[in-house]
Formats: sequence, C-alpha cells, structure tokens
Amino acid sequence: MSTAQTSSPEPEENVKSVSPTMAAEVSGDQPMYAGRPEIYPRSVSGSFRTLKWTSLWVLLGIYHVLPWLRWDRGEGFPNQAILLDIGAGRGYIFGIEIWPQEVYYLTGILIIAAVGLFFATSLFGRVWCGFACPQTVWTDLYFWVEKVIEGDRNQRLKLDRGKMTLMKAVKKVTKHVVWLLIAFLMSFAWVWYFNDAPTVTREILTGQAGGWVLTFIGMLTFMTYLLAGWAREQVCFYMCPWPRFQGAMFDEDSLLVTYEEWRGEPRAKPAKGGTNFEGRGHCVDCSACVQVCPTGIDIRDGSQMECIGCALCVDACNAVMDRFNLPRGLITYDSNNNQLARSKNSETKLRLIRPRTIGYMAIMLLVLLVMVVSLATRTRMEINVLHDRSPLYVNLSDGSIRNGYTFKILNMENVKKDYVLSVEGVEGATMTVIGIEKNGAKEVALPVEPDQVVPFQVYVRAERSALAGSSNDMTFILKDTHTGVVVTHESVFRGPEH
Amino acid sequence: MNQATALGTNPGAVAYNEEIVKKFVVAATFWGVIGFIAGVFIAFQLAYPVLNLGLEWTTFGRLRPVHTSAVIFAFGGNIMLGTSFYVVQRTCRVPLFGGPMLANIVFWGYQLVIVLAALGYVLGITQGKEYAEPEWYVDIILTIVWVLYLVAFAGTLIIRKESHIYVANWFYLAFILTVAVLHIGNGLAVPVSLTGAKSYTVASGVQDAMTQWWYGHNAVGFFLTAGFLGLMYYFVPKQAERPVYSYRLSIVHFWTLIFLYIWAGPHHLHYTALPDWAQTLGMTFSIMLWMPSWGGMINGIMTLSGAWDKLRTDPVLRFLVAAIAFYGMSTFEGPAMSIKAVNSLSHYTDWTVGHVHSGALGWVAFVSFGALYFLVPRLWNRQRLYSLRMVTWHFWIATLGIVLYITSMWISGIMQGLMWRAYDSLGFLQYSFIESVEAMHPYYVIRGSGGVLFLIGALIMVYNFIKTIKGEIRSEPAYEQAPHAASAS
Amino acid sequence: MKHEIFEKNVILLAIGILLTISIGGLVQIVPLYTMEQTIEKVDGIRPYSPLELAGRNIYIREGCYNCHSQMVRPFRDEAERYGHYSLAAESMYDHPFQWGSKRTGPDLARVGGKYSNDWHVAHLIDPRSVVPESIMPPYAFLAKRELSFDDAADHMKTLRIVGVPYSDEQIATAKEDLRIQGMGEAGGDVEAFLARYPKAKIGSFDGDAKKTTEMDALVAYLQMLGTLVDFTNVDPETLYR
Amino acid sequence: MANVEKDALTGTETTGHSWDGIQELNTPLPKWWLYTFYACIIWAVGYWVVYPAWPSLSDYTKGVIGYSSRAEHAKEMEAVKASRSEWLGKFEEANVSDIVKDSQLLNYAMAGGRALFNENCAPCHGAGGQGAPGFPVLADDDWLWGGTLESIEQSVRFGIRSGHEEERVNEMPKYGVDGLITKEEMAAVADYVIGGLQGDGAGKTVFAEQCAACHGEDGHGLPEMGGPNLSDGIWLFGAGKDAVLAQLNSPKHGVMPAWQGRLDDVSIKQVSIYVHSLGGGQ
Repeated sequence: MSTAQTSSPEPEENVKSVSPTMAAEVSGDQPMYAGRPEIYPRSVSGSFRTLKWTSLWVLLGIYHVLPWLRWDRGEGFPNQAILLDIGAGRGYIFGIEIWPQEVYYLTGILIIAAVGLFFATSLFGRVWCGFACPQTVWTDLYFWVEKVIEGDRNQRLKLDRGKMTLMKAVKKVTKHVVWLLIAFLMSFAWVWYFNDAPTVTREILTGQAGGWVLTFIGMLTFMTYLLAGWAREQVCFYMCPWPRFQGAMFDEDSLLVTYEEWRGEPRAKPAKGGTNFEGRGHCVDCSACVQVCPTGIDIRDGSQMECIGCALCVDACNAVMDRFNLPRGLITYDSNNNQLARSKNSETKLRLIRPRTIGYMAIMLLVLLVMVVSLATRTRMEINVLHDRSPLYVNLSDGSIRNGYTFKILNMENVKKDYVLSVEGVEGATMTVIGIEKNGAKEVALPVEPDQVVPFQVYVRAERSALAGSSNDMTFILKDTHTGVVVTHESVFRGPEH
Repeated sequence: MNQATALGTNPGAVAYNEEIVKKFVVAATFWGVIGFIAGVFIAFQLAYPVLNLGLEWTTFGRLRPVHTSAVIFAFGGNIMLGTSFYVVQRTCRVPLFGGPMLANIVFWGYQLVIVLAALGYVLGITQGKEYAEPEWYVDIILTIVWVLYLVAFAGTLIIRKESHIYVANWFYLAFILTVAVLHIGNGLAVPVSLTGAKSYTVASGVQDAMTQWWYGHNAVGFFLTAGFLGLMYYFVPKQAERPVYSYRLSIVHFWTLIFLYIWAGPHHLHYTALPDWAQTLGMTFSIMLWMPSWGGMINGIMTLSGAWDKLRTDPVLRFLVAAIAFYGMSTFEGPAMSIKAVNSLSHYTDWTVGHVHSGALGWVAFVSFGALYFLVPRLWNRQRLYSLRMVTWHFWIATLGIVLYITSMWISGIMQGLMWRAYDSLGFLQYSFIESVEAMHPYYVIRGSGGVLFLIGALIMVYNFIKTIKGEIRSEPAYEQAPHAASAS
Repeated sequence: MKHEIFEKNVILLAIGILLTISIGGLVQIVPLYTMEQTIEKVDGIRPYSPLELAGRNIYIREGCYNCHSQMVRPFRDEAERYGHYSLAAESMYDHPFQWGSKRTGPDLARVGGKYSNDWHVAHLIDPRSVVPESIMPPYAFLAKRELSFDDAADHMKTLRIVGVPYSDEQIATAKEDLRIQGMGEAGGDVEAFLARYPKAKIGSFDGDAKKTTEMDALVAYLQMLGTLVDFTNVDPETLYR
Repeated sequence: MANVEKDALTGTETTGHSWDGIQELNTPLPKWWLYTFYACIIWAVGYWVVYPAWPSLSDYTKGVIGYSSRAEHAKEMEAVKASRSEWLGKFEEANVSDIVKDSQLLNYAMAGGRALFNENCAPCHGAGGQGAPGFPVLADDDWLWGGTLESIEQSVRFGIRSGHEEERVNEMPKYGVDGLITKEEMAAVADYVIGGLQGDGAGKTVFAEQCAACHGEDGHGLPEMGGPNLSDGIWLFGAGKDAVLAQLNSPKHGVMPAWQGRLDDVSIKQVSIYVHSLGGGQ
C-alpha cells in the first residue's frame, strides 16, 4: 500500500517543514523530552479567512453581549434574559424558567450537541474545530493580537531570533498584557451568566465580589491565557477528544480540506517567469499553505489528525494559483469520492443528503420535537406525595382508617396561587390538612406563594367498608382555581388485611 | 494491503496456535452479546420495574452481577486471553508455550468459571463484593486457570525468538500478574462448609472496604486499562501500518501507570468511614495518574496520526481511534471525579455509572471490536470481512448509543446529587429520596435506548462474523482512497 | 537505555512489575490493621444475632448492595436525611462489608427503627403498594419461604475464625436464639436472649408468629441497622481520625 | 542497535526492532506532558503537607491544618444550628397555637419537631408515633390526656407520672389484687367492656359503680383526668378479655418523663406541634 511517504519526491525537505510535534532530528542520544516548536503563522486573506473572522466576531459578540439582555419577569424576579442561578436552583432562558427537576432539557441539548457534531462532521469535516471551537476562536484572536503588536510571520521570526532590546521587551510585555486582558474579559463574561451581570460587574470593579467569583475569574483567566497563548495547537493534538471523534466521523462523502495530490505532484518551483506546467504538477512549492497553517502542518502530506479544518491554506493556495493563472482549488474543500471522480475526470457529486446525515437529522429533530412539546405542554405546578411509612395506616376511634401523606406543591409561576386539593378512588374519603383544615373535607383549599415549594401534612380518612384490600389505588387531584389547570398524582391508601 | 490474497497467511511459517485464538474470539463475541443483552434488560428494569417479573431469579439485584461479570470477565476476559495468545505468539515468533493442551485447559477452564459464576448469581450465590461476586469454589478454579494462563503466556515469552519483549507484552504481563494478586488478596474467605457455597470473607468492615476497592479499582486499572493497552499496542500499529509513536513514552508511562494506579482505590471511599489519610492518598494518586494514563492515549493516537487519511476508508481504524478518544476522556473524567469536592456530589449517583460506561463502551468495547474485526478474517483465512460497510454501520449506531447513554447518565447523576443536597428557603431538605428516584425515569429510558443501539451494533457484528466465517463476501461498493500522486497519472 | 534488561528478561520484568504494584496496596491496607484509631472506640457494637445474620445473608444473596449503600457520609444533607455519619466500628463485624457504591435506592445504614415492621413487610412484598414511585423489585417470595438456617452455629463458628467474637454460649444457643427472636416469648427466654444480643428487635416481623420466614430474618436485620451505637453518649472528638 | 531506520513521514528514528512487522519510533516525549505530570506531583506533595496523608504502622501525618472530615462536618452542623437561631427567637415569643397559624413557622416546627421526635420520642412511641404495646400510639385520634395542642404540650413538658410537680398522674385501683371486687364481677365487667359496652347485665352495674368515674358513663374516656376511652377498639395494654382482666387485677401504668429541663422551651413547642400533627391535628 502506498502512503504519503512514497509519494513525496523530496522527503527531507518535507520533514523540515512538517511536524511541529517532532523533535529536531538528533541522531544517537535523543533528548527524553522535547518542547513545542514555535509556530509563526502568516496572515492571509480570502473567503475562508473572511468566514473565520465573521464567525470569530459573531461568536465573541454573542458570548459577551448575551448576558446583558434584559427580560422582564415581574417584581422580585431576575430581569436577566439568560441566567443560571445556581444558588437558587433556577435557570432562566428568556421566557422559560427551568427548575432543578427539569434539567432533563439539558440532556436533550447535550444529545443535540453531540449528534450535531457528528452531523456537521459527516458533512463538512472539522468545521467545529476550524471555525467555532472556543480554543480556535481565542487562539485566533491571540494570533491577531500578536500580529498587530509584533508584525507578521517574518517580523515575528526575526524578533524572536534577535537579541533582547527595549523595543522587543515592550512588544512582548504589551502582547502578554493584551492577552491577559482578553482572557480576563472571557472569564468575566463567564461569571455574568451565573450572576446578575450589572451587579456582579459593579461588585468586581468596586472590590466587593465574593471569593467564589474571584476564584472563578482567576482560574478561567489563567486557563484561557495558558491554552490560547501557550498551549495552542497542542490542546488539539494531544488533549482534546473531539479531533479523534471527528476523525472517526468522516466518511467518503465528507468535505474536508484536501490537497489534490494527483494534480499538484510532482511539485517544483516554477522556472523564472515560467508559465509552462507541462509534465509537472501544479504545486509551485511556495509553501504558502504551510506558512499560514495555525497548527504548522503541511496539508500536502494528506489528511492529518493535526489539521483543524480551518481552510486558511485554501485561501493561501488560491491566491497563488490565481497568480499563475492555474485553476483554483489545488487545495480545496472536497470529499474523497469527488477527488476520485475528479482525478478520473468523471462527474463529481455533492452528496449532502445520505442515509447517515438523514439519520442524524432525524434524531436531532426528534429530540428537538420532544423538547418543544414538553416545554409547550409542561404545567407550572407539580405535586409530590410521600405516603407515611410508620404507621402505614391508623385505626381511628370510630373504626375508620386514616393514612398520612407528606404533600408538596411546587408553584413554578411568579404569582400566588390558590389550589384546591381533592382525592379520587376511595369512596367517601375526606382530608384534613395540618394548619389548614381540621375537620375533614372532600376539598381543601391550599394557598401557595409564588415560585415556592410548600409542604403540607395531609391526612385522608375513609371508612373500612370503602376499602377493597390492604392497598388501594388513590389519586390526588390538584386544581389551579385561576387557570383551571389540573395535575394528578397516583398514590395508595393502605388499610388492614380483610 | 493486497485485498486479493487471504489475510491469514503466515509468511514466517511458524506453527502458531490459532485454533485457540479462534475459540476465544467466538467465546468473546458470544459473551459480549449476552452481557449487552443483560445490560439492556437491567437498564429497562430501572425504568420499568415490572420487568423484574416477580421472580426471585430475575430481580435487578441478581442480574446486575450477571451483566457486570459477563461484560468485564466473560467478554473482556475472553478478548484479553485470546488477543494475548495471538499477540504473544507473533511478537515472540514462537508457538504458544505448553502446546494446544495447556491452551485448551485455560480456555475451557475459563468458560467453566464464567458459567459457574453466572449460575451462582441467578441462584443467589454471591460473595456480596462488587465485581468479585463468585463464591470461594469458583475463586479457586479461577486461580488455577489463571496460573495456567500465566504459565502459557510467560512461558511463550521465555522461549521467544525475538531479542526484546514487545511493549504490548509488558502490559499483558502486568495485567496477568496484578489481576492474580488482586484476585487472591480480595478473595480470601473461609467457607462455612466444604459442601456448601457460603463463605465469609477474612477481612471485615473498613479493612474489607479498602481491600475491595484496592481490588475493584485495579480491576479497572489492570484488566480494563493496562490489559487493553497491551491490546492497543499491537492492533493499532498493525491496522494503521505505522510504527508505534514513542518507545520512550511506552517505558515512562508503563512504569508510572502501574505504580500509581494501585494507589487510587480509596477514591471509591471518599468521606466514608475509611480514615482521612487513606482518602488523601487515593485522591492525590488519582490526580498523579492522569498523565501516565494519557501517555497511553498519546502513544495510541500519535501512532494513528500517520494514518489519518485512512480513516475515511478503513472502518476498523475508526473503532480504534474512537476507542482511544474515549480512553482519553474517561481517564480525564476519572481523576476529576476523584477530587473529594467533586466526588461528594458524584458518588453514589448515575454519574459514576456514566463514567464507567464511557470507558467500558467507548474504550474497552470499541478497542475490542477493532481487534475482533482485525482477527476474524485473518484467523479464518478470509480475503476480507464479509462486509466493511456493515462495520461502518456498526460504528455509527454504536456511537449514537454511547451518546445517549453518557449524556443521560451524566445529567441524571449530577441532578441526583444536587437534589439530594438541595435545601428549601427554610433550610430543610427540599426533596425526599423518592422524588429523586421519580426524576430519574426519563434518563433511565434514554439510557436503555442507548443500550439498545449499542446492542444492535453488536448484533450486526455477529452477523458479519458468521458470514465471514462461512466465507461469503458481500457485494458492496469498495472503500477506495483518494488518489495519490503515484496513481494519478 | 538501561531499560533493556527488563525487555530481555521475563523474570526480571515480572519481579519488577510485582514490586511496583505491591507498594500502594501495602501502604494503604496494612496500617488499617495496625493503627488503633482506625476503628473508633464506641460502646454497643455486638456481633449479629443468628436471625439478623440470616437476614444479612439474604440481603447479600439478593444483591441489595447493588442499589443501597450502608454508609452515611459526614455531610449535612446526609445527617439530616439518614442520621449520624457511619463509623468504621459499626461495620467491624461485617464479613463482607456492605457499604455499597450506588444509591439507586436510599442509604440503609440507619434504616433500623425508622419505619414500622408492617411497612417493611408490605414494601418488600410489593414496593409499589406503599411507594407508587418505587422501582425496587418485589420480594414476595421471602414471606412465603421458611427460613432455613439450621447450620447457624456453623456460620457463627466460621465467623469466629475470621475474628467475630461469638462466645461459646452464643454458638450453643444459636438455634434457640433464632426461635426467640422470630417468635418472642413463645420461642424461649427473651431476657437471656437480650443479654446475649442487646437492642435486638424481637417479634414476628411479618405478623405470622407460627413460622419464621426469610422475611422475618431480613426485616430483623434491617430493623437493627445503625441502632447499636447511642450517639448521645459519644464525644464527637473521639471519632476524629 | 541494529537496523535503526528513519521513518520517512516524521523523520524520527526507530528503535531498530521489529515485532511481527511492528516498529517503534523513538520520539521524545512532549514537554507539556512532563510538566503537567510534575505539576500534578507537586500539587500532591503540597496536599500531603496540608492534609492527613501518610501512615506509619501506628499513626499518620496529620497535615499542618489539622483537617478531619468529621471535624469539618461538626463545624458545619454547628453553623447550621447558629443559622437557625433567628427562628428560635420567633418560637420563644409565640405560643403553640399561634405558631401553627403561620405556615412558615408551622413548616419549620414540623421539620424541627420531626428530628427531635425521632431522637427523643421514637424509641418508645415508634417512628411516626406508631406506638407499641404499653406505649400509646400517637398517630391516631385517641388521646389519653387530650389531643389539643395545649394538652399535648403539657404532657410533653411535665410528663406522665414523671415525678415532676406538675406531672399528669392518675392511678387505677388494683381491683383484683386488693380484692375491691369479686372475681365474678371482674369477669362480668371485662365482658361488658370488650363487648362494646352494650347490654344491661351485671357488667354494666359494676362499670357504672367502679369505672365510670374515670372512664365516663359511656366509656368514652375522660381526657381531663387521663381516663382512657374504652369504646374505640384501641387498647394500650392489649386487646381481648385476658388483657382486660390483667389490667383489672393489677393495672400497669405507663410513665413518661417530663421533658422540661431535658429539652429547651423551643424544642418542646416544636415537638408538641409535630406530635399534634401526627394525630391529625385536633
């Protein structure tokens, strides 16, 4: 089987430019450990770069702005559109309020996220890694800062190889300060999602913020700075599991950043002013694709784990192809099948709709549907009933039987409610509620304050003759007198063996 | 690789004992399916308790050990024994020590242990220690079988024709030796009578707890991690046709892994009546274990990195890549969960179950599937598998199953933990326990569905194997790589 | 590379592995036996009575530990939900320990005396007849099956070998004690029994005094769990370790 | 080393060995791996210094901050207690019947009372007040000394035959032992009582003469003086003729301690409210 190594005419040269992960070539006693070779990506422009900028600013914008949106929920309730109040155990997403026992929506979101990743990967390869992953977004931003302060690739190379001067020191310090500021802003924004953003901002700026907030900000600032400033592509190479999953999720029809090896090879530098590309490949070996790569690889070695699919090399190569009046797309977003077809000059086909993508779509839609339906039909009141365990039932002095229940009403709405409780299933059963109903009634009115869980001690009493056996099914019915909404809860009524 | 010739050809002409590997492959596949079915069944028991059927033999309490033992020891064990016999012969270039006779005794002895143990669980014969449920008489048989296994394996290493012992075999050897030590140490018990099944463990209370999790954690550590790393070190470079990434890393992470792993047991006993000092050791060593565990991941993934372009066309490689990814994820999640503050929330909840299954389904089962798909056509001397497309479908379906499983257990576990410690505005416990049970229902349904998908994937594999062994080839579009320069013109 | 010596010699490699893996286990397990403060000094801990032991064996047989822990951790919520945190002393006669690792159901370390016998029996026969939301399997067969524990004395002798301090008297009266605890006065001298096993719960747990069933044994065990130590008499600081 | 080759793709050397076609590269380890490993070790060492960690055969290193998970827990529980003190003030001021009218205070009292009950009362009265032979059921509506909040609070505070100066006390005469009535009369009145206090025979006469003063004319009991209701089928010392005869012959008398002094005022209020709720809240 032929692999990339047999196809490279000049492997040595290849080696030099590739493999940032590999140590310098040392024969004999190699070092036990090797540091990370610094990467100096050159800036580039083109359609994918534009897309990447757009994605970067849109995502950063959303992330930093979202918590500042307001949403009126009435007196005494947070007016932040998106807020995860851990202390109170509430999540607010615009008009939706989530209680702890409704966290299953999060499962839905996670499933959609995971399947969505599979879906996107099966269509377009590692678009997530290339354009949307926080690691990519912040690293990209850090690259940009680096470029603005220290200059483009060649200037940076020169700067780093040169001696320490005042100018160099100033540049370096400035860069790291800006990096830290960005990291700080990132972590600051994180905290906004869990606190009232204006309040917590004021608290931090006036030094009144609590220990947890500061710890979080400190940790996240440090981690962002470390990961985007120092670790960079190593996170993708070694630590993150998604590159592997996505690698496994490609198929023959997935569009990936691909070098058209059959067209580009044998590569060679063009003769002076040369326009003759007879008998040679279209690759002019300018190494532009290598220079712009944020992970420092050579895409011409074929699909690699290190490639995050950002397509900057496509932009770089297209510019070169234009210069030589060669067809664009020597490096291109393409599928394995299309490459096969192209190389044989047969018809190419963009197969976005295939059993797999349909399957992923279906699952995502299904989960989404379940979530929407359950959100739309969920009642904002809930009851929990716990039947007493000791005693299981009580014989009363008039010969009737009584069962005790710990009854909890969750009023998830922001208004005070008057509920009416009744029971069904046991003939003639009456209820007493501690502190509310002393004498026994078929219906008991239970008031509950807004956004509260209130427990009640409920006793149900029934005649022995009304019981069919030791365990009788019984249903509690709670009715909201304002809205007419009814929720029920199955329970049991215990009595003696007959 | 030349697809036209059969895959099992043996150019060195060493008379490897492959019959025994075949047996283990069949047994592993069989027990795997049994274990997955048992898992799906007990998962649905938690969602729909009526599935306990009202019979004493089919309650969750009795079937859960059937599931765990079937997947860990029957499926995983047969994979380990089978692949170690395959790998040790080829990497030593000698046939198995002890001949077919010894190998067969190991095989049938091991199957006997599995059957006796499983029968015992259903009938209520158990030692009551997780993952070490078999009673004393099964323990004794297993000890004998295991020693014979060691003889066959180490014997082959001794008579090897290669000058050096390959790294896969270090891991296999560590697995065999350590599991023996753990099994004996944790299994010490005095039977009530020689004619009865019941015995009482020698250790009690806190010492027994420590011994149990020294065993239990390292069953994971040496059975499901070190052992399967051994497997990985053969099948990944073999399937990828790439050299192993770093020999140095192998050495460093091998010794650090086996040294540190054994200390991590007490993190299963955080905040229990185990003294604080032991908990500290358990937690700190678990954290230190992080990098050595990842050493295996790096070696695996970087070995594959040279063969990345094959991923689109080699479905077997997919399983191996995903397995290593899951391994990396679990070995990150594990140390995180060993931190006492995290553990105080996660312990006793479904989060632990989700964590175990991301390792078990994602790492152990996937790397095993990869090895099985590699082995079957070679052992039975077929040109290729009956269908490579079906391997791909197995992969897509199984990954979806894992997603459903892990996400549901993750959320349900965290929610369970939060509900248990939730307080109302007056400072009293907000939820009764049963409310947390009730809240689990949707997750148990989702988890069960994930299990069903995983099982369907495995059944596709079984079908594929049966057809392959019959010698059939499915007519399907072949996987073809995009052209390289050499083939372009 | 010095590592070659391991790669060329199986015996050395094996010895290296064995030494490497031995250290952790030894350091963590041995001191638990030798260090005095490992098991707290508290009054009231006693070996299980024969009926409780039978119940405990049923608990193990049915795999209850797969879903129930017996280990209350020192957290506020657990203290308020279950009671005082569990001590090592409280499971010192547990061969094997049953601390568990999963709470599909609630912790049982202090379930003793919390609920009525009636509740336990009804719950074990059909959990959903008392707790509709429960997902526990039904154990109706326990109530139908008469307890067979004729070899209780052998079990206790075995436990004595592994360190449970059963007295000769306790072993000699094993059968009688089984009867007394399951039937009360009808079975024999209750006071003498209580002297042998203080705080044991006596009586026909399942309401049928004529025979002692597996249900009786299991409920007897559940009803004594966590009740032996009287924490009002324990200075908390003596428990720190 | 023999056969050292250079891998064409990466340019890294192999170790020169080959096993079944598998070769090994000799790539140096990534530095970040090493540093992260070191960082974990340093963190662990630091942790050992601070927390209890390393054992000897008889003791262990305690760590510089003297941490113990159980001591932490004790501190936390103290803090919980302290945080509840604001509630205690409200309880001190209010009397029990005011407390039950405030739903927050009621819930608070119920939760606190339940914990106190389990700790102090359940040993005799059973969890949830299910009772036991000789120990009254608190979960039913049959109250020996009255089931109103105030009556219950008084019973709890001063006890029954507790020796406290404000104890609740009564005594049933030893009809048999002291020969106050004849055997025949005893049998007759026992039959009358277990027969549901029906009929007109000798039993009724004896009852009216001897029992009605405490148990009431109709046998429905007189809670003011602790005379039990004999008509409701609820029996403290056992049902049936033998049990009734035994009680007539030589009555048993239950004793409950006075909790004033054992529990503080607020606790007594809470536990009284809880017990009151157990009985359905008369």
